[in-house]
Amino acid sequence: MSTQLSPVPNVAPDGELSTELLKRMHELMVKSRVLEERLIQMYKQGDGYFWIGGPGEEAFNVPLGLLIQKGQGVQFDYCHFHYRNSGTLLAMGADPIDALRQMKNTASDPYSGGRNFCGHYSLRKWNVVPVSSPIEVQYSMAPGTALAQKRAGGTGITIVTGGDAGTAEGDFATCLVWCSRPANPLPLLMIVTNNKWGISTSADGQHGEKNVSDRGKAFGIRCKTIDGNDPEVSYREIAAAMEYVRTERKPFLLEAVLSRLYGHSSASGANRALDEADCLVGFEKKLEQRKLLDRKAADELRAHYTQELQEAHRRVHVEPQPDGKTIYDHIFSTKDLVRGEG
Amino acid sequence: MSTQLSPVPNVAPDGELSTELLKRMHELMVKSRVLEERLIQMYKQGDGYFWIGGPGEEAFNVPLGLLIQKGQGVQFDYCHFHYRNSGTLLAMGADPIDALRQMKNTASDPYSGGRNFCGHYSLRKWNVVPVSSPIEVQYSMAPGTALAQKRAGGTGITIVTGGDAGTAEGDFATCLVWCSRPANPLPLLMIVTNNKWGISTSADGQHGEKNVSDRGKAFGIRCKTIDGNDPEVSYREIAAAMEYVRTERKPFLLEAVLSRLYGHSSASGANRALDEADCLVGFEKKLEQRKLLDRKAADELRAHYTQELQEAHRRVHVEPQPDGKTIYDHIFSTKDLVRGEG
Amino acid sequence: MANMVQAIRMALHVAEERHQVTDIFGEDVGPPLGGAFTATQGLKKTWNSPLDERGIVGASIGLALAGCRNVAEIQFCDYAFNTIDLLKLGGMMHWSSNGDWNCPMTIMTPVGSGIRGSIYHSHSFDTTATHIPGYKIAIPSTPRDAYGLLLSCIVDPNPCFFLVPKALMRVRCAPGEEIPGEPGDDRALSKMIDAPLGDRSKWQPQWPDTPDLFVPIGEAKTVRQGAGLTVVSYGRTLPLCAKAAEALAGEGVDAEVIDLRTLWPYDWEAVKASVRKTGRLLVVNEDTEVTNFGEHLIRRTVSELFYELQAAPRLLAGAHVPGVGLADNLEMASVPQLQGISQAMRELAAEQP
Amino acid sequence: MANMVQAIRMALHVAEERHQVTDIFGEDVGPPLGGAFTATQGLKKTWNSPLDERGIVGASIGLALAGCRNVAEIQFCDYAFNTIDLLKLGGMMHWSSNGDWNCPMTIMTPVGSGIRGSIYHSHSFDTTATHIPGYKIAIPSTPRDAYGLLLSCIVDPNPCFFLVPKALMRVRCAPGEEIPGEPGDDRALSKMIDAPLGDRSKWQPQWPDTPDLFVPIGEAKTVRQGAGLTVVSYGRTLPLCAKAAEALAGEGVDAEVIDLRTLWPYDWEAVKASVRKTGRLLVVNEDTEVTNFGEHLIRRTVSELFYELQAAPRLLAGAHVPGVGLADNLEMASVPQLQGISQAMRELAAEQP
Ligand SMILES: Cc1ncc(C[n+]2csc(CCOP(=O)(O)OP(=O)(O)O)c2C)c(N)n1
Ligand SMILES: Cc1ncc(C[n+]2csc(CCOP(=O)(O)OP(=O)(O)O)c2C)c(N)n1
Ligand SMILES: [Mg+2]
Ligand SMILES: [Mg+2]
Repeated sequence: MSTQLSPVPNVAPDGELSTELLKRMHELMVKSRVLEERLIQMYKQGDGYFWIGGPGEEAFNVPLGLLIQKGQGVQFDYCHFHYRNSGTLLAMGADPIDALRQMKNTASDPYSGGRNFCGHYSLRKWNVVPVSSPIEVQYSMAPGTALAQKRAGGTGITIVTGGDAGTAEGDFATCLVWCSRPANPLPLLMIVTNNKWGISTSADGQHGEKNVSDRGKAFGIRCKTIDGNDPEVSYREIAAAMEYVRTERKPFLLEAVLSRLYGHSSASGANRALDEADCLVGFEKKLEQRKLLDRKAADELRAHYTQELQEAHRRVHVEPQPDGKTIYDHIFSTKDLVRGEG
Repeated sequence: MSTQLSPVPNVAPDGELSTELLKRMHELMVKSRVLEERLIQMYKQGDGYFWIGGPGEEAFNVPLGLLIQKGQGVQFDYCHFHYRNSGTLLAMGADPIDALRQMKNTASDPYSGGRNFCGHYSLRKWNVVPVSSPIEVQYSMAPGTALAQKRAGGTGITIVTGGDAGTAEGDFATCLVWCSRPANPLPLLMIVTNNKWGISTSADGQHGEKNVSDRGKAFGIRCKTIDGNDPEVSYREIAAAMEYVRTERKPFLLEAVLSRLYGHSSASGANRALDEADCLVGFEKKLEQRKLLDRKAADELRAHYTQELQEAHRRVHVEPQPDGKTIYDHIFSTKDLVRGEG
Repeated sequence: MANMVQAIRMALHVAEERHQVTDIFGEDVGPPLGGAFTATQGLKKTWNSPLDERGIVGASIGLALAGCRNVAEIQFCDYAFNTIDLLKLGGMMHWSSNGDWNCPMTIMTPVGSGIRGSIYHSHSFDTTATHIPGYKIAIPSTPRDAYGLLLSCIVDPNPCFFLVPKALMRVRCAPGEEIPGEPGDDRALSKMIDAPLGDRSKWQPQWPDTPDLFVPIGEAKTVRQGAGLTVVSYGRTLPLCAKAAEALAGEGVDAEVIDLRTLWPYDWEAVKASVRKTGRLLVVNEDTEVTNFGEHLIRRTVSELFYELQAAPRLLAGAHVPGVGLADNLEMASVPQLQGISQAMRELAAEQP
Repeated sequence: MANMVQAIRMALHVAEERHQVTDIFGEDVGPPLGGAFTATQGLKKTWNSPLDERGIVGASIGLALAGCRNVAEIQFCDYAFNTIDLLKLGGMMHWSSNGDWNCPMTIMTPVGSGIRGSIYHSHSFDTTATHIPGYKIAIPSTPRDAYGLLLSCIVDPNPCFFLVPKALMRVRCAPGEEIPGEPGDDRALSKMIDAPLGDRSKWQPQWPDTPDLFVPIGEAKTVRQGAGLTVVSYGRTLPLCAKAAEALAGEGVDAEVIDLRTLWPYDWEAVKASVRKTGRLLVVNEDTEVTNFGEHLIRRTVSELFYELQAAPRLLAGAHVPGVGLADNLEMASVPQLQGISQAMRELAAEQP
């Protein structure tokens, strides 16, 4: 069941990231942007009923995925994600075609067998717990996996992600309360991706907090608000936060301010927002200035993945849908899978 | 429908309280202590199935009651209480015999007609919304009455009370979020009576916060933690907090640290806790030192109310119980009472 | 002719203009969106709440207790399941205070399947709502009923659930079923009250002059007379039952179809009279079938009309599975569809001891 | 002889010693109290949670996903109504992941009336629980069944509800119904496993050596054979049904009484066989009667056994009111009592077309 422990990069907040890492991040950001564009296209072509995802969040989600200790069981990181973490999954090594399968709700969709919306990942082999549509519930569940990890010892931690508007739900407070109990502080990295919107509702009128992350202070939880549109900042800050949580076995609340590039979801049209900063454009500009990337290479990279996903789409297009009779499958489990049975 | 506006006392935090006020507070504290003792006795004599109340909280609950703008409708204060506010009701002018009626669940119980537990007050004529057993739900409802008052203008405010352990429920966070929205801050006085216990569970292991009131800071809510065992401090601080909420039309979070003198409820025996400070003893000592009270007068006062409540008990003892057929009464209302019909 | 969303919008307009509604709120209910389904566009009393259903239900109760008639929206009923305790409290304000308080709020929420909403946008709420005492519960199947039932809920001094079948949001009035005062022409109405795409900051709706039309709570509507069997339904499945009945008439299956319209109180007299006539009852809804409100109707039927029944009463409802799956085949197999309804009607009509 | 609370405590001891239970938690579950009803005294894996039911259910799911068998207590089921969405999610972890994950948790909670718990300590949970797919649901009426059903829930790889009838907490095993290994003498057992009053910091329980006794989920128990009518019940009302049946035997009313014991899956074969024999069915529970699990049993009975019924099947359940009132008369009038049960049995036995 176990997978190799990926080394925990120990980067000081001001430390330089290697050229190789920067390039790896850039490639993954391109890859996940292209994936989202393909998913949106599928929706607009009627190859799927609903799209939701994370275009604009790549600068944060990709580093997050690279830093996760991927594997199964308490010695690895548990991931309680929401519906915008496709970049994280790709960085963890997921094959983008599987995202297309969930988009097209084919029987071959490895995350839900065509039962759930796109972006609703679930992979036991990597501790990715089923993403569910109800906002914020993952924050109430996360303390449970973190409790198991605290008891087990080691460096495995629990990571939970969600948006800014969702922090108004009681579950966010539940997570703050449960992970900071003096009786048993938990190795839990609480992440809030703040895109300043909840569907059509602007954050301005709704949040008395200056920073969402300020809410951790009263509980003695370490917290920080960072520029989630900068992949280098994101990588360093996530690494530092994880380092703290892994070694101190205490919680950390990290807020990343970032962009929402295609609106909330297909329900709001999934059209490109022109007033939002594009982290990919910004990062490429930097890399070009530093001579780590030239336009041509960047265009080729994009073309390469566009092509790859086009072919993937063609394949998925003809894959069979689940049969109606299967709705009764897997209501009850005969095996205790999470306890190592089969 | 409307009642006289009681004047809003404008006391500076360090202002002196008049002798008359101190004596009035003392008398009401004695009265409500004797009421609770009577209720406990009724329980122990089998004259009621369950006791819960506020003995030990008189130093805070009595001033609170004296400072409430009592009446019906948005120009008066709305009270979203929990089950320990008997001292507040007495200070507002409630007749203690009615508490005995609810304890004995007689048909004459004006708060619930014998349907609800003792201490579960409800009085529309004074804006006391029905107290319910589920912990913390009042914090989710309070913003609603405060919204109506904000719109109406004037000096009416909403007051919500609850315990320390209950702040772990999401509803407490809901109240913080809703009353501090930049779009519409609310005239809401959030009160937490911190007795350091949730039934048998000590606060130590459960609260990462140094003070519960710190949780208001992130939202820009004014907050303060005070000694709820001192009636003079309580009166001044409640008055100051109310003054702010009434005039600024903004929220305030007030935490009062105080004692639980007879344990959680009859479920835990309702026996006198010897390790808790008694606010009444402390206050009487002070008054005696200042020559505002002598032992004899204090004893007579106590004897007077003991006698009064003994007689009340005798009367209630023989009052009829509600008839079984009445369970179907008042499921639906034919009149819009809260909108002035009948 | 108005569709259901437009009908709801017009009712809310009338309510805020003439019936003292002070607040119409919930997630994305106010500008710029005006509701996930556009039901609250162009109104005056709308505002956007925090993303917090407990806060929404709590605020609705608080506003009601302060004498403010309000309509609180839960964006999808699927997201009301963390508020059942608060809903129960709202339903007992009058009862627990022994008649001292009342709670004039309306909880409006889209229900059911039909838009490929997958696991968490396809829930039904009829079973849950009918198990909470103290509420009046409406679930329209036509725009006109939506208009008239919503107004009845709003002026009622008691808490009400107004359940809106997602699948019927865009369905238009049948001829003769218009809302009095609305322009007959769809485009004309749309121009008047549908917000434009793009910038809406300057847009003002022009409301047609529609009357106070109150569809009484507790009154069912018989949408088709018949002597062969009684079909009781509501919401998304009602039009399917009516359609099936028309189609089967040719085969000599003569179904009486009743649109219950309100689930509490419900029109028992109408159901009873029909079952007395036909001796056969089929209840159709799309909530999961175990512990389902349709089973209450069947229980009451057998306890009062057992000896007048000519065949076993039936329930056709949603499959008892954790959710409605996204894929076409999965949704189709999970909740009643036209074919299954016709099949059940055929079988019941033909059933012989 | 053990009472139900002691039986639960012994089962939890066996579970933490031999069945890898890692966490038994909830409000006041750990020392010093050991549970509002003392069900968790003296155990090793207990701890006190924050006062937050959503956190309790969420942590239970999270622990289960991390492979930790756990028992999470909601102090009263009345306080689970703000967690229905989380409970639904727990029930669909396996299904929504298409079989990839499972969720081995047990939610334990006291249910029902009988202790003058007033409006918010008297709720039932059978209707709500049976409407949430993905759970196995147990509700014992004897200490031995409590012991055996709790162990079955704990070792099950699926989420389970273990509902404990408050009114039966202190009821002792009937002779012959003991838990193997427990001392026959009540005082002896109490000395071994009941925490002393006052300071408990040094107290250590002495656990009797009780075996792995698994009462299978899905198997009802016929507590009285009879040919005249079938009475299906569970929880608090079951012993009342059995008592009434004994008393009525003299009058020639020969009732078969079935203790359903588990509500999902439930033992349909046992119910069917009995109704086939008697032709008459009475279902008794104390949840409010509108959209009630008993109505599901009646619906299934009429859909499968209609032509074998000799009388209209009946439900005797709680009154459809917002809560159980505190006063004696109010509680008595709100939920089934011995007399009403006897009356219903008499009437059903005598009913002629
Ligand atoms: C409990 C719940 N309420 C409402 C919704 C509908 N909804 C889906 S996404 C969303 C906005 C979420 O905003 P935020 O938390 O900021 O995350 P973002 O989508 O902006 O990343 C809402 C209201 C939901 N899915 N769940
Ligand atoms: C939602 C809910 N959960 C659990 C309970 C059971 N209960 C009643 S009082 C109480 C402790 C409350 O502690 P705190 O909030 O500190 O108030 P206190 O009683 O100490 O004044 C608990 C757990 C309840 N009434 N409601
Ligand atoms: Mg957002
Ligand atoms: Mg306390």
